[in-house]
Amino acid sequence: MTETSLEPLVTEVDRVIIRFAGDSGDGMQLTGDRFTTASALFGNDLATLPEYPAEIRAPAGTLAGVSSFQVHISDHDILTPGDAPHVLVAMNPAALKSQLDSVLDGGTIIANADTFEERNLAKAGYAHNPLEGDDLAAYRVVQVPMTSLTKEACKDLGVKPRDAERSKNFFALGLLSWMYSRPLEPTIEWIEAKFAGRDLVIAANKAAFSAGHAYGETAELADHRVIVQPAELPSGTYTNISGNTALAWGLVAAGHLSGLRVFLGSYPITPASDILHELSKRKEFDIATFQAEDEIAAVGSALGAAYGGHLGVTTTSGPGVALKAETIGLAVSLELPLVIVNVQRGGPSTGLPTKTEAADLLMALYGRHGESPLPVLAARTPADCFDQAIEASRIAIEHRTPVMLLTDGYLANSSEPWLLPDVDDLEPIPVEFASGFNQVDEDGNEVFWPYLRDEKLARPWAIPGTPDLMHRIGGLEKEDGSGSVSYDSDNHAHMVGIRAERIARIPVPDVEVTGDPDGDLVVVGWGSTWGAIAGAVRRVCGMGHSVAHVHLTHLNPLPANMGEVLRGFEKVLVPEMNLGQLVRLLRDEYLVDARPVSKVSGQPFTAGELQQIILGELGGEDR
Amino acid sequence: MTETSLEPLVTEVDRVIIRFAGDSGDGMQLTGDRFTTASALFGNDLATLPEYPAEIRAPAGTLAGVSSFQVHISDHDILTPGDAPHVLVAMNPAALKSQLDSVLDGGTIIANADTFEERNLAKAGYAHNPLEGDDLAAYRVVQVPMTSLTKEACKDLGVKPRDAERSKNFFALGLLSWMYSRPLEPTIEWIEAKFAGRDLVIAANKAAFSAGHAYGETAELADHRVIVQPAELPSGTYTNISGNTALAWGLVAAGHLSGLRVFLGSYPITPASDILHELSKRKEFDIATFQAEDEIAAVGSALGAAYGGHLGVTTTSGPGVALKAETIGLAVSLELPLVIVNVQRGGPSTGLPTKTEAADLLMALYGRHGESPLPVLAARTPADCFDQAIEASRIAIEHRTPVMLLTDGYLANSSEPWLLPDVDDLEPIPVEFASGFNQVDEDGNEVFWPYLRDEKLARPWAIPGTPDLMHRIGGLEKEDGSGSVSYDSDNHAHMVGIRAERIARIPVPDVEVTGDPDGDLVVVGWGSTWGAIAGAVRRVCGMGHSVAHVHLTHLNPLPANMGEVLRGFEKVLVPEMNLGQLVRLLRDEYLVDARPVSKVSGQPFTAGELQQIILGELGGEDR
Amino acid sequence: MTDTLLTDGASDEVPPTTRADWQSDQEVRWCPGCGDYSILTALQLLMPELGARREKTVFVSGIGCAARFPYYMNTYGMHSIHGRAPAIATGLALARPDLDVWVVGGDGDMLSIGGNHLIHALRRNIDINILLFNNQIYGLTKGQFSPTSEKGKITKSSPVGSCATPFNPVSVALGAEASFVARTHDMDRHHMQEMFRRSYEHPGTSMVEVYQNCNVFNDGAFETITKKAVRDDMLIPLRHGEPIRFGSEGQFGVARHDGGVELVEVADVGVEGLLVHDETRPDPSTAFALSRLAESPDRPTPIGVFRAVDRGEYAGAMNAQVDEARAARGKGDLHALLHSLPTWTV
Amino acid sequence: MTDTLLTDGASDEVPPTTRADWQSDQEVRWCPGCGDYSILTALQLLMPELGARREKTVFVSGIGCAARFPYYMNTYGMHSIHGRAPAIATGLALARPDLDVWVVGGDGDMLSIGGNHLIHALRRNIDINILLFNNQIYGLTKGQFSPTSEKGKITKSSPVGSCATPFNPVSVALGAEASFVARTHDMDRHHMQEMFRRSYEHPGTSMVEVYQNCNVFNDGAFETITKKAVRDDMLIPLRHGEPIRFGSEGQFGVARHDGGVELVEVADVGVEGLLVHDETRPDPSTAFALSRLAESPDRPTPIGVFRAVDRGEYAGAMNAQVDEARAARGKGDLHALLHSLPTWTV
Ligand SMILES: Cc1ncc(C[n+]2csc(CCOP(=O)(O)OP(=O)(O)O)c2C)c(N)n1
Ligand SMILES: Cc1ncc(C[n+]2csc(CCOP(=O)(O)OP(=O)(O)O)c2C)c(N)n1
Ligand code: SF4
Ligand code: SF4
Ligand SMILES: [Mg+2]
Ligand SMILES: [Mg+2]
Repeated sequence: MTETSLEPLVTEVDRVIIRFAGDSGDGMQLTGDRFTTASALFGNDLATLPEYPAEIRAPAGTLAGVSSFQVHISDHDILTPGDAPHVLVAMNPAALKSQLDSVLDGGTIIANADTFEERNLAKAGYAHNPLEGDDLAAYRVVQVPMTSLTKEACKDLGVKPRDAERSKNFFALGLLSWMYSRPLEPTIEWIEAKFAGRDLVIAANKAAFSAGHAYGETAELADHRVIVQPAELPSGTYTNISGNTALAWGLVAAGHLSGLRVFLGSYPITPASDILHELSKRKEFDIATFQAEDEIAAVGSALGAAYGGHLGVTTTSGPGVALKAETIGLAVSLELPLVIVNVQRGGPSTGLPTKTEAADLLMALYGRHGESPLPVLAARTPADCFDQAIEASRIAIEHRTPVMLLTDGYLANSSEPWLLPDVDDLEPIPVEFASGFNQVDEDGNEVFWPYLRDEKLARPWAIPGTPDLMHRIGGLEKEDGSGSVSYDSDNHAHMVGIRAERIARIPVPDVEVTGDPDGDLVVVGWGSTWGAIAGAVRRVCGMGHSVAHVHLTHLNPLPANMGEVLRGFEKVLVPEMNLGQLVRLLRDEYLVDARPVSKVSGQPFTAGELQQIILGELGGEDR
Repeated sequence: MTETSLEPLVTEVDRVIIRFAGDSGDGMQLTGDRFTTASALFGNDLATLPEYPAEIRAPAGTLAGVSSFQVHISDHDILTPGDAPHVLVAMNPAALKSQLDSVLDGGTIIANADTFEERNLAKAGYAHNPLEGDDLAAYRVVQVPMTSLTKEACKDLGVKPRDAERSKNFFALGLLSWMYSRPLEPTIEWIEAKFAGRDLVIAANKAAFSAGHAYGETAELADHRVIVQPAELPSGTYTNISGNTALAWGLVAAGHLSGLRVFLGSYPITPASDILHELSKRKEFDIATFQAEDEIAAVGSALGAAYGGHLGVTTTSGPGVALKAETIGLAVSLELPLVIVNVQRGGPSTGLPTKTEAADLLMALYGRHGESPLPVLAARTPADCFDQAIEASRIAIEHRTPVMLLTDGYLANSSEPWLLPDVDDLEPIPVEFASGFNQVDEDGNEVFWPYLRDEKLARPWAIPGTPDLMHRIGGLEKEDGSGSVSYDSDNHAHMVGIRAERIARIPVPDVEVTGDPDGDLVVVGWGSTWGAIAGAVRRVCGMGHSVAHVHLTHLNPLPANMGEVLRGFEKVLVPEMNLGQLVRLLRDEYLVDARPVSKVSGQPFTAGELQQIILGELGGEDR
Repeated sequence: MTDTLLTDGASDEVPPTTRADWQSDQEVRWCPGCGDYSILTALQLLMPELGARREKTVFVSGIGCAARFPYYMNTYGMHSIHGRAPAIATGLALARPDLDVWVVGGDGDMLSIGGNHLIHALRRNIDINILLFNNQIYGLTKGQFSPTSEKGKITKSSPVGSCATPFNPVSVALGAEASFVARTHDMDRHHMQEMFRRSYEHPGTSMVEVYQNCNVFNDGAFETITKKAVRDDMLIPLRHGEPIRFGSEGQFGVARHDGGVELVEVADVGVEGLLVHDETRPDPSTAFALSRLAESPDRPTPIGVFRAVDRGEYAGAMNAQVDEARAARGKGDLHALLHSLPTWTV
Repeated sequence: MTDTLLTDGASDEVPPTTRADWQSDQEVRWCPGCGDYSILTALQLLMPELGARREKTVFVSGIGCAARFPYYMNTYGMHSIHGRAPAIATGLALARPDLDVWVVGGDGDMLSIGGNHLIHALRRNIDINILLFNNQIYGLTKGQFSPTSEKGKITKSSPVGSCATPFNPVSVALGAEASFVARTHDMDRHHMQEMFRRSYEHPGTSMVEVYQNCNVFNDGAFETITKKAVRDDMLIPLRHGEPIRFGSEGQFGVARHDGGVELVEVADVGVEGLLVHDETRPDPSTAFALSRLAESPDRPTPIGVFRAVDRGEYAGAMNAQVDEARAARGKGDLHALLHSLPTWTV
């Protein structure tokens, strides 16, 4: 597959990347979301990338206030929200200024011309109007007076002009829907449902939407009309899902599969809060959500619930994980099931809270005092968050251990079509609570030993309320077996070893080598870089090069075949949204000269960037 | 130097290892301490190893209640508190039972015979009296009815028999003082000073002490009398110092050398509390100590004080560091000086709070979210805690960064003779507060940029109260230079890089290779393993083998010559009191096949253990 | 489903137990003479009387001498980490309203590092019983001042005296919307048991402050009020519905004064002049005033239940939301959830 | 030594400033209409009147919308991490008693994650001025309930209503031994300024609760009491030394009742029957009772200074210990310290 040139824009293309950008108040996330849904229903494959400012409402019209939503639609399966957008919808000068750099040369810019007036230009830092003059000579510029056309469309509805203005994003949506032949029904139905009871709003939005669509048809935009055919995807039913929603649903599914109540102890933090919000709405699934006073209490309450026999979960982002470290260490010592979700964001400290980054891997592995190993997983795509939430829960329950699941801000908020699984095909998670004595003491009495281990080296999950099994656990070192507090040296050495061993022994699937396994170069990734790496490798292989791709979902323990796989390549490249963390692990574990490719800019990798890097690595072709 | 055999015990030996053991209430720490001081004043080189239970007062007479103190005295310089004790003083059956395993075959056991009666034997889990029969055939057993002799010695003093009994540790001390020809004066003076005002106590303790001494002379113990001559140490004035005291004094010195007030924000935790206690007594050195409500407030207050221009310090142990992680991340982002001391203890979780371990290295390096690098140092001996406290403060102040200083429970409580430095020889720590504008803005106005960097890439330390320099800092990403909040991608990438670079650039001294640099094997260590490794390497080299020793004080950044040094050896062994943490770092950084030697039993390595391991590594000799 | 496994305490008869049934096999490891012993005894003796079930009882604690408590009870127990017991107990009690969840901790554990969890637990009113062993010192770490140590206290970390005003735990609790607050002391088993029973019976979070002697690091801290010889004149028992009166001869009492309360002689004001104690006043102001009567616990000090109001327990409300959701929308259907956003079929 | 570098505010004349001097060059980034704007304006206008020095003034905050405050003041400032501002300010104020240290934070920042630091700061009484912007919601994270949200509140994280009883911040503070507690609201610049001035002048920790409107996620939370039209009848100004009286005609008042206080009509009880407000009562019980007058801030609610007592500031005491040590033992001599344990010479 090669880069699609949009010069000139032809009637049928295999894919298109559109970015909607405007002021935070302009409703760009909603517009992008609707366009995405319509495209999904139309049958395209797609991927999205929403971005918004850290402020709730940054000052209107400023660069800081720009909110954007990128969507990539195609007639074949795609892996990322795309590199440079083919089309930029700029609702104001600030949107144009902040996004222009990313637009593909020769791409199209659709600007809301009404907003390119003095005040807004000044706020965006433009000395003159870029729509006039040669600034945008490299692009195809379409100026549409969206605000006034929207007002015009609404003028007979009894809507106040100021209110009418608010519907201008639906004008843009209508226009784009015409350009890309999106179905109109879903959006109209959605407007009616969403604003039910607010008739004027419904009327205005529908009027604006139709007006936008009509504008495309009537104005001289004919040569902008493009068709992206539905993609040939595996057959089945699809929905468009974001990572946070998928993760929440994965937890619902884990509750369903285990038969346990899910107890979520959480404290709001961007970009993880939506998992809390989603689960709070799902009480009928026997889900309890508890908003704690802080992250320490959040994980503490989840641990308490786990002790009580529930599926204890806590969701947060980096700063929250830092705060939870001591309690997670307790969970390691207690050997109780617990799922900790870290939706990573830009750091250190408060950093870039609304941007993505994946720099918490080493913290996940090593961020606790003492030797306190735990399994670490990472999801690769929005939909994969569903699977990994189940996998994390399964490991936690089966092995009685806290498990850390890593996602990131990009996965959390972006979306992709998800081939819905058949619920009956999901594998149940067996739960066995201890129910009776498991040992005979010196005097021949039956007793219960809370640290007597099974073949997986897991101890019994003996929940309060069970007759006869009364026992005490705690963070002090305990004698293996009996669980009594023990300060004995040999026992401590033994227990430290057992805790390491039982995690190391957790079975994880071997890694697969994709791309071309016969070359010298392998690109190894984890987490959300999967799409960009897979895309880049696909492109490079398409160009005739031999490059392999290995993706790690399990970061601890590592797959058994990983060392062998790595040693089959001369060069190992590890792209990460950090300064090189997995690469440290690989070097340390396998003594291979893996080299980091870092991007720490709050943005995910694009396939194009990685393509260039891989090509450079292969010897400089195509640079 | 070879292992001294004590069979038969001769009149002059080059070194002896004595362990005092008894019930927590028996005053063993004090006895050991006094014996140590007397030995120090006598001129021996020495090293000590105190151990006590986690309970304040574990039940009297039980194994859990045993408290012990090991002291190694010698006529030459030594590196550790010794492997197996030559002499065990057992004040009760529990002490004998719990400590016997460690005593050297053929060693001497001095037992307080009075306590070997039914109740105490039962409490210790002895079915019969081990002093009778063959149990102790491998040892030279000296039974002394210490309790009754002490009571007897006190009977005319008007001391109640129960009170008199309490002085029995001084009887033991007197006896040992006779056996090893320790000077008596220092102890007598100390008794008088310590119990000033409590005349009966003074009288009883002195009487017991004399009685013990006399007993040695009059009883048939003549063949137990031993002399360990003073050691030939570098000339100068010495004091016997524990790691915690040395560390506290190092902080006092750092305040003195920088001219800054030291502000210690701390929350009590074993084994770090004594640093807080010691500094609380040193107010005249312009030291403020603040006991905060928790560890987070402790580090927060230290950071606040640092912002205000003081030398901000926080002291804690593992669980406390876990709690401080988020605030340390803020300090990384603020680029302010801060010293964080972690006196490591057995983990995970509450673990073995009174025992030693060194399993927090990876947490020190990676235990925060996002990319948040900071310098990490570790002290090697009790006295070295003084030097490293100064070094940590120097780096923090000069480079405006939080610095993590690692010690451990063993260093904290054990002691060694310390050749006192001349205060005037200590290098001053230059402090420069920003005092004026440092930039001109677009309009030609002078302004202050809080993130304008010097040649070390450190930003100005501009403390509140300074006219004109008003500025705002915070945990959000900021524009390099101006320090304004910035969500810009390129700036973030730049800042993440700068934060890494400025730590990586901190100059640290090259490592030295000791032992025999010409062999194939190098033993690499950090922290308190120094003594045991150095001792083992010395012994093995003494046996004619070629083994090198490299010790790392700076764990981040690593010394520039480290890679080259390591690559000069075929085998790299890394003994650590954890499951292998430095070894991960070395493998990762240098791709050398370094291998771990782990001991995680709450006890420091002994030189003997390492000697065996090294010999094994060299091909199995002497195993 | 947890329900299937567990006996439902409500339906069965509770088998009678004795003190021995409540004693675990662990050796008790407090210092000889520590006040913690008498609290333990009081509770172990009380449990059979309460008709509690061992397997339905859980003790959760943080770290400290007091926090060793769970090891000694033959129940379920968790000795967690410093300060976090109320948070962990919160999760447990929310998850398992069928259990009796007790929290035990020291003044450092509960009011220093754990202060926030304590006040939030009180505000939420989840059904847990919190026993705060106040010895005005950090015992386990060998004697530093605590948030209840008196100003000027000389300890290892305050060699010339601490500079901080202490908390009054009862005032803190009342300021945090506590629905049940009581105080007792380790020298009076009967009174302790009465308070523990009330705490056990209270629906919602209950906090009992227990004055506890640490004979090693803060010996005699409460001696001036709890010693047998002075007790009658120094402890002011609060009894619901009765005028607040004390003294060996009942000669003293408590009356309202200037918005607070003050000590009076009954001879001066008459019994009618005394404040009649009412634990159940919806307004906590009088309870608060009573908590201020003794500036520090070396003057005449009220003990007993300061406040006991029923204001809706949290776990019940939370679990009711789950039940209501299921009643309204039926048991969740995973298939339907996955198909709840727009879908399309290829 | 820091002293040499710093101007000593006490000795020099303070140069007069204007509002503009206190405005930083940063664009203010709250939502249009947010109550935070009026608080900022009130303070920026007040600063010149207080005669404060910009370089001696520091604003420390945590995270939240409110916590953006320091960026907008042309003073020293630190936007720290969520909940920790009181702890950081504590260190700063202990280190530098010459500074005016202000802490700004939201109800989540200060009472949820930061609750413990807040109550300990109040208890210790270090000279910091804490402004708690209470909008009864988490603004920055886009609308979850906070510890001051009313029970039953419907938010993103409580779609069928929160189950928790809220804190009353004034009660919490009084329970935590606060020496100064006041309340004001974002609709009355003059009153805000009066409270901020009092907070500034108070020696010790002062807390001012500011009812603040979050027009995006919790619009109108305090409308029923702060709207101009109803304000006279719904806000009860506390004025030291005056009978507590309010209403457009002064027709209402507050009187003592059953240990608490209650609303009365002046016509019924007469002015003599009204409670005369005394901020300086050593016993906080009346202040506490006043904090309970309105069960929630949609009924007649007291504003003003609830309590202002001088009970010894912490930093002064702590620094005096250093001075005393130096007076008694002389400036520390490092050489002597190193030789203070037994030494021997080789
Ligand atoms: C995170 C953490 N910080 C500090 C400690 C050390 N520590 C253990 S118990 C304790 C305080 C004990 O005092 P209190 O809670 O009053 O209990 P007491 O021993 O007096 O019963 C402290 C500071 C710890 N274990 N964990
Ligand atoms: C450790 C941590 N946890 C959570 C967050 C996310 N967070 C930021 S502000 C905030 C609460 C905001 O509410 P409030 O303090 O009331 O301030 P407001 O925005 O309403 O002014 C939260 C939960 C964070 N930044 N850091
Ligand atoms: S130290 Fe004090 S509180 Fe702890 S066990 Fe001993 S006497 Fe009890
Ligand atoms: S979200 Fe609310 S509190 Fe935050 S800036 Fe907007 S209006 Fe103000
Ligand atoms: Mg205590
Ligand atoms: Mg708020």
